[in-house]
Amino acid sequence: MARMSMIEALRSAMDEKLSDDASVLVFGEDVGFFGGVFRCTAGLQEKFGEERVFDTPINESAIVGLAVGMAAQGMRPCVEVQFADYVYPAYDQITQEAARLRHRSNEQFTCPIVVRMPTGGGIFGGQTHSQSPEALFTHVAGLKVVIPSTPYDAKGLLIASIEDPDPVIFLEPKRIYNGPFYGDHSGKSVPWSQHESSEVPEGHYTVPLGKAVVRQPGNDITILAYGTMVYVAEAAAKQAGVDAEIIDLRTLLPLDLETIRHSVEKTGRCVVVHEATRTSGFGAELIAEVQEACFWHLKAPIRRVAGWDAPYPHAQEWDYFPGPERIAAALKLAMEE
Amino acid sequence: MARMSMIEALRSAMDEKLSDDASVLVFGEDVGFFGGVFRCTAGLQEKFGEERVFDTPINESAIVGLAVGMAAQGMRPCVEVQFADYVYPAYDQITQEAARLRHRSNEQFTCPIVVRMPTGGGIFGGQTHSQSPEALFTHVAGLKVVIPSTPYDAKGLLIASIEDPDPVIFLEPKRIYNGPFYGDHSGKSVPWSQHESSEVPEGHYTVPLGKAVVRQPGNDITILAYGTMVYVAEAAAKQAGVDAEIIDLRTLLPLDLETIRHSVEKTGRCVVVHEATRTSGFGAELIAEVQEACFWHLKAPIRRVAGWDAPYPHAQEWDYFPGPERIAAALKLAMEE
Amino acid sequence: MTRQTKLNFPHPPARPDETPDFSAIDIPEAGILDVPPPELKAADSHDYAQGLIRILNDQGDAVGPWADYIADREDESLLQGLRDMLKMRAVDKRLLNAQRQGKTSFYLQCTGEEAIGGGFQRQLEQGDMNFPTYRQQSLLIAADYPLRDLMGQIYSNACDPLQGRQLPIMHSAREHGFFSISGNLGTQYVQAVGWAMGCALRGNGKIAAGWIGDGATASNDFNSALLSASVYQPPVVLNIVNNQWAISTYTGVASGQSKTYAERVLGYGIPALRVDGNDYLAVVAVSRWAIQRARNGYGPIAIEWFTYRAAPHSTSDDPSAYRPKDEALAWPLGDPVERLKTHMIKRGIWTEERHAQSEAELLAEVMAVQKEVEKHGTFVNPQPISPAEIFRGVYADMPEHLRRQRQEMGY
Amino acid sequence: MTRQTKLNFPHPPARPDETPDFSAIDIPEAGILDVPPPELKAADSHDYAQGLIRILNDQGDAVGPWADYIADREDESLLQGLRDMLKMRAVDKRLLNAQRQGKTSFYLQCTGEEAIGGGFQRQLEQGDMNFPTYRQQSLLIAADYPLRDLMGQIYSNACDPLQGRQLPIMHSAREHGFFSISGNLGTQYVQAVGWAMGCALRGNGKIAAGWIGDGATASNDFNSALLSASVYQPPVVLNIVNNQWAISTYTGVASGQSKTYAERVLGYGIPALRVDGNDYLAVVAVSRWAIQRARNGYGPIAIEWFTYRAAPHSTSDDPSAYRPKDEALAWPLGDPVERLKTHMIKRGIWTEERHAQSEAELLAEVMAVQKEVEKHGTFVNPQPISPAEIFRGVYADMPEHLRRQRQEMGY
Ligand SMILES: Cc1ncc(C[n+]2csc(CCOP(=O)(O)OP(=O)(O)O)c2C)c(N)n1
Ligand SMILES: Cc1ncc(C[n+]2csc(CCOP(=O)(O)OP(=O)(O)O)c2C)c(N)n1
Ligand SMILES: [Mg+2]
Ligand SMILES: [Mg+2]
Repeated sequence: MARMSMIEALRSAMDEKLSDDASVLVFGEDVGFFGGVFRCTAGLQEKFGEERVFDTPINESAIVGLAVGMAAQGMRPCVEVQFADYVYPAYDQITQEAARLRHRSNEQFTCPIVVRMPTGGGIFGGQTHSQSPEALFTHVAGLKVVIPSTPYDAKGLLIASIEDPDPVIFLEPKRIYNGPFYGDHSGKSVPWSQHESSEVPEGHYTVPLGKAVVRQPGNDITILAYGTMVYVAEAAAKQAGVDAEIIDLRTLLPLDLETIRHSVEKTGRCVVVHEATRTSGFGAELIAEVQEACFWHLKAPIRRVAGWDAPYPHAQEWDYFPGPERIAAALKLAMEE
Repeated sequence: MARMSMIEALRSAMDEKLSDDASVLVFGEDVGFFGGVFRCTAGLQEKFGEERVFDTPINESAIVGLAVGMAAQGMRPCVEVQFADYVYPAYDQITQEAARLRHRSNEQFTCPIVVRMPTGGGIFGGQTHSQSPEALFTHVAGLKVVIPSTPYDAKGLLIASIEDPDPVIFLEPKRIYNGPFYGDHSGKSVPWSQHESSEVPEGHYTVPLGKAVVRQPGNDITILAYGTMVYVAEAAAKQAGVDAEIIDLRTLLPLDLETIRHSVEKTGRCVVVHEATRTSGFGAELIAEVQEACFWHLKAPIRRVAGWDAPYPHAQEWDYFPGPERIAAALKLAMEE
Repeated sequence: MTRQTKLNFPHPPARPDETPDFSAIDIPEAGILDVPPPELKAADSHDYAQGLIRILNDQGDAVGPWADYIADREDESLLQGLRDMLKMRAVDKRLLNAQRQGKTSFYLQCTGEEAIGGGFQRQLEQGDMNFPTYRQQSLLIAADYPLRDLMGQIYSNACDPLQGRQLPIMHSAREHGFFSISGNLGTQYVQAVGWAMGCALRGNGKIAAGWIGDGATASNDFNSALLSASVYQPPVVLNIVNNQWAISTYTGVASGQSKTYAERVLGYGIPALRVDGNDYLAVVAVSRWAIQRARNGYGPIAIEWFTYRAAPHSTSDDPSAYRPKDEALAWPLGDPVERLKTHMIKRGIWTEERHAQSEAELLAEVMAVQKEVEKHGTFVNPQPISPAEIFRGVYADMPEHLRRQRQEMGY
Repeated sequence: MTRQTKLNFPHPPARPDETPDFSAIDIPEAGILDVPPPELKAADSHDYAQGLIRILNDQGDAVGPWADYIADREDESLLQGLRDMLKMRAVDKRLLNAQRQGKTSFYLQCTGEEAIGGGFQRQLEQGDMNFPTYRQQSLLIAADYPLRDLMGQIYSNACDPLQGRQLPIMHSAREHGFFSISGNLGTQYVQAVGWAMGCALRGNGKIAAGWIGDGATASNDFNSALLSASVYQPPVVLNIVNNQWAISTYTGVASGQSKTYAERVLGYGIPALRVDGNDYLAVVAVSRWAIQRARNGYGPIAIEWFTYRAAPHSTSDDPSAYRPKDEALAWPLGDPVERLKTHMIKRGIWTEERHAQSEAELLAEVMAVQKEVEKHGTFVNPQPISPAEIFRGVYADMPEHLRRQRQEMGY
């Protein structure tokens, strides 16, 4: 076991797969010689050569389009989009091509690609370095959508994603690349090395896709969260003084409804949190499923705490971010009803 | 008053606005000389000249990108994307540019564009001529999303959209371009001329954005629908023999929650229907809002009837389409609970 | 002294009720362009990119250096080629007919363009991969794709290799070097480059071939593809089928001020040639040269096939609304079947009689298969594929929510 | 005799710890290219697109036909230009400093590229519109954009015209001919073409100018823009700032085998010129020519400005990880300020003393405004903008759901 930041854990996953599978390739903007603007691929080109790890032109559509062609032939490209905010030029190739190739060709061709991208705000990146576009992918049949919240999961999920036979959108919550974040932006930041989940095995292991995990057991209310918001939810529960069960979804599509149902049937209350804008965010899907699956157990409406329906602002970042206060307020509201 | 099909009503709206506002432009693939593959713009180039109505190269991103630049200068482009299935190359320009320009420039620049596109299935178009991508736009702050279900509304909503100061995604349910469709594909198709809502005024009028309409009053259950599904819902209610209140949303964003709340508080039951794939579809948002707004009035879980989470198939089209049987089954289920 | 700024709107040479007019198209003589060395660079390609490589002259003779280039085993290849084209026509004819009879929802012909896919495919090796558009069924015919599979898809019946999931004409035939067609124009072009990169990385000696229409060159994937090919230099042949129309839209709307599509490609530093696509010999010669060049590691190469879409865009289209009815007849490069036939007769390896006989035989062959395939159901007489098929293959393993949906459906 | 297919991976001439090496860059002599007529066509542009228009020679003299082209009222324009560049440097210096002190989250310099935006902007008219990237602040300086506004945005305080919504450096200044910058690379390029089409349709005599970096030419919006401009021929000047780097990525990864970006443009049938971007006189001359050409209805024109990004990509970047530390000093086209200063001294309209004095004055001016603006809050000493600002301007009229959210927020 080593102590790793999430960045190191992701790098270790790619290192592992580049080592044990010659068909794995890593490419994207600035990922080659330089090792990525967040350093996730640092050292990989030097170790594996530029035929395995290389720089691309600034064309996200080409990055994914090339990956689709390679994957159809049997390679396993794990590509980086520099920020999730820049994935839109590739939206056609991801949703119409990668996601559909297996089905439309009746499995003659498949598309085992991973599209990694840093997601979410909290780094003063303004509206084009802060977005959380997960719901734009969860609506697309054929995709899997994954988002880790710990270094351990990051490595295990990324290895599982690269090994998955289908296309995976792999969202990396950049606010917690270097340490957990409990939502107090003025507080001191804690590096991963001081957090237990930074214990990461050196070799190969996987965290299965499609399985949520209960991060904190509780009896009064269920909080559904993922990525950075898992920690913010933890802080909020403490602040609100409620005995919350916090579920870290880890995979949004396919969703682990069983774990969720189990919890909500127990608690009878549920709050859903995410950073993405509220309307038609992934929270809507969670609520739709939970109210249908657990209707007779619900003691109060399911509440959403999410980014406001506006672009992510630069200066008012912390007013936009669904921090512990807003979540705590929703928890209290849900408890009172 | 004239009798118009939806196609004629849409054409009449564009004709009206091209006539009364010199800054209105109409362009897209095959929309100029030929008048569009669905003939919505037939005759407009001849009438207004090719500086106002013209053909573009096959590049949806360019169509919208040009429109953004024009609109920022004060023009009002109303552009066509040939099928909603082909809007994805323009997704970046629509969601990151058009939707955000007003906000990010603090209103120095605005973006009054309309992006028209035929949506939905039922014409044996297979997976790339049948999609319903509305939820991919309702998640985007800054956009409005409109979908008419009658010739009268089509004209009034399109005029309102062209006159709106902000970007509007205007979805045209192609299955009902020429007549209402009650979901029985083997039945005889009825032209609009035999339907009352085809009475369309010749001149200028608007149907306001953001306002739903109760298409059929009822007491037992509320059905939320839009586009083609309004008629299918009507048939389903009849088939199930329930006294359903059918709300035609008309505008999905911003949503007319008041009309919905009013109805569900009365009926206590709700079914949401759409053709788009179920997971993270717009139905999820509707359910999330309704359960929050009407929780204490709900007598049963809100049910969704939607496209399956798979690409829209060619041969099994009618197994995929959420037809009257499936909706009726959901209505009965909701009534029994 | 200021001029007025006025926008430009490209116009076709003639509209309905006007006389077809191709006088603006410069048709160079056959045989005047040489065969460049495989090292050909973009900077040295202007003659090939602006000119038109032709072998068959107006008299039906094969002339010039490109004719010599394919002089070996030519007879055999021409007999094969003519057969491919005649078979293609028979298939198109019969399937158009089936659509007219309401037996399928949709069809789309490649009339006038049969030489291109046919001649190209015959130069490929097993394991090479085409990334086609919906108008390259001639690749399938020349790859000897079983007619039963081809037609099965048109009828979306039990013979359909794709089990009804795709629109008719959107074939997928991996074993026959034919990538799954997408309805979204352009996307396949950059995928072809990715596939070719895979070939180079594996060192398997295979190549990829991208296909795109003149209209779709406007798509952004065209840029993605050319740029990526220019940067990484994989073994890919990038074909552009310029058939003058994109549904109702004249090719000038896609080309803008570019003289030719091949010229557009040169800007990326990729060499490009323009070829008479209605000249089967030219197709064979340039395809052979380009494929060999790519396979031998000289990097990407583009070919603009200059041709004319003689048929309507599809069965949903009526071209008489936007172009003169008899424009196809006026096309200065003629009809590929007629031209090859004339040449073969002149060459002494073909006769009018054999031609008529061959046409009849092929039509009979096609009709026999068609009849057999139609037994498994058509739109008029459907034998539905299981609805549960919808859920298979969305993922390798069906996730829980799809299982629930399938159950809800009753399966 | 088959060669192996091997992929190509472009490499910069030197990496950290290596000696900077620009020997592969061919620098033509100043003054050798003529001034083409405004009717210039793409086909006649190769010399301009592959060459390099330069006016200032190594001795600091202005030579050749392009020098003559701007001979009228030049002294005045040079004094202005030098002042613009010095002011730009002072601003960059002070704002970089502010970021180092933690007073703002982010900054990004344009060091080495000051001549381009400065010289170009001074040739525009009121009502013309630039569609810039984040590295064109020199356009704002030369448009006399108030420093208070410029700096207000850097500090996201009450002086920020965008009320904190945008990242510092992502300015928007409509009255100063500066379109709202997007973080998404490339998108503005096709919008510029759309704006220019609007100008033509209104016949208002205005033009648009698109700006893009060498790296971002790879984006698909570059294709959208060039194609649309080629088709519709609106009055637009399409600028490409080739500063050799895109963050850590060498320009060869964006150019592929294209010799120059200007050559890429020619493929679209749009004429293009390549210009020494560190030569203020060349910038003025070519900008004036191109802008006039566009305004006079000769259609789109592209300019590749050949320069070097002397600064790090941004305050988040450390270029010593991917290029030699002293590469900027080795750049064969020198520093734009130094070159113009040398020329002006030689010309007798400038002295070392006046230069030093001017630098000091401008720095003082900038610092004075900075001090004033900082009073309204910095990151170290925040004076928050109202959170309710988040909801204003999402739509013209605030819809109900945003009203509810604002309420939930407590406003
Ligand atoms: C992205 C996208 N936009 C629009 C369409 C609709 N469409 C189908 S075919 C076609 C014309 C294509 O013309 P061209 O590329 O010249 O091919 P051809 O039909 O002539 O073979 C259009 C616009 C599409 N399929 N995909
Ligand atoms: C669509 C998109 N992809 C990626 C990025 C991230 N990014 C920001 S700047 C940059 C490099 C741009 O280089 P270039 O165009 O040469 O401009 P320069 O910084 O040299 O002025 C990249 C990759 C982005 N902003 N947008
Ligand atoms: Mg065509
Ligand atoms: Mg650059």
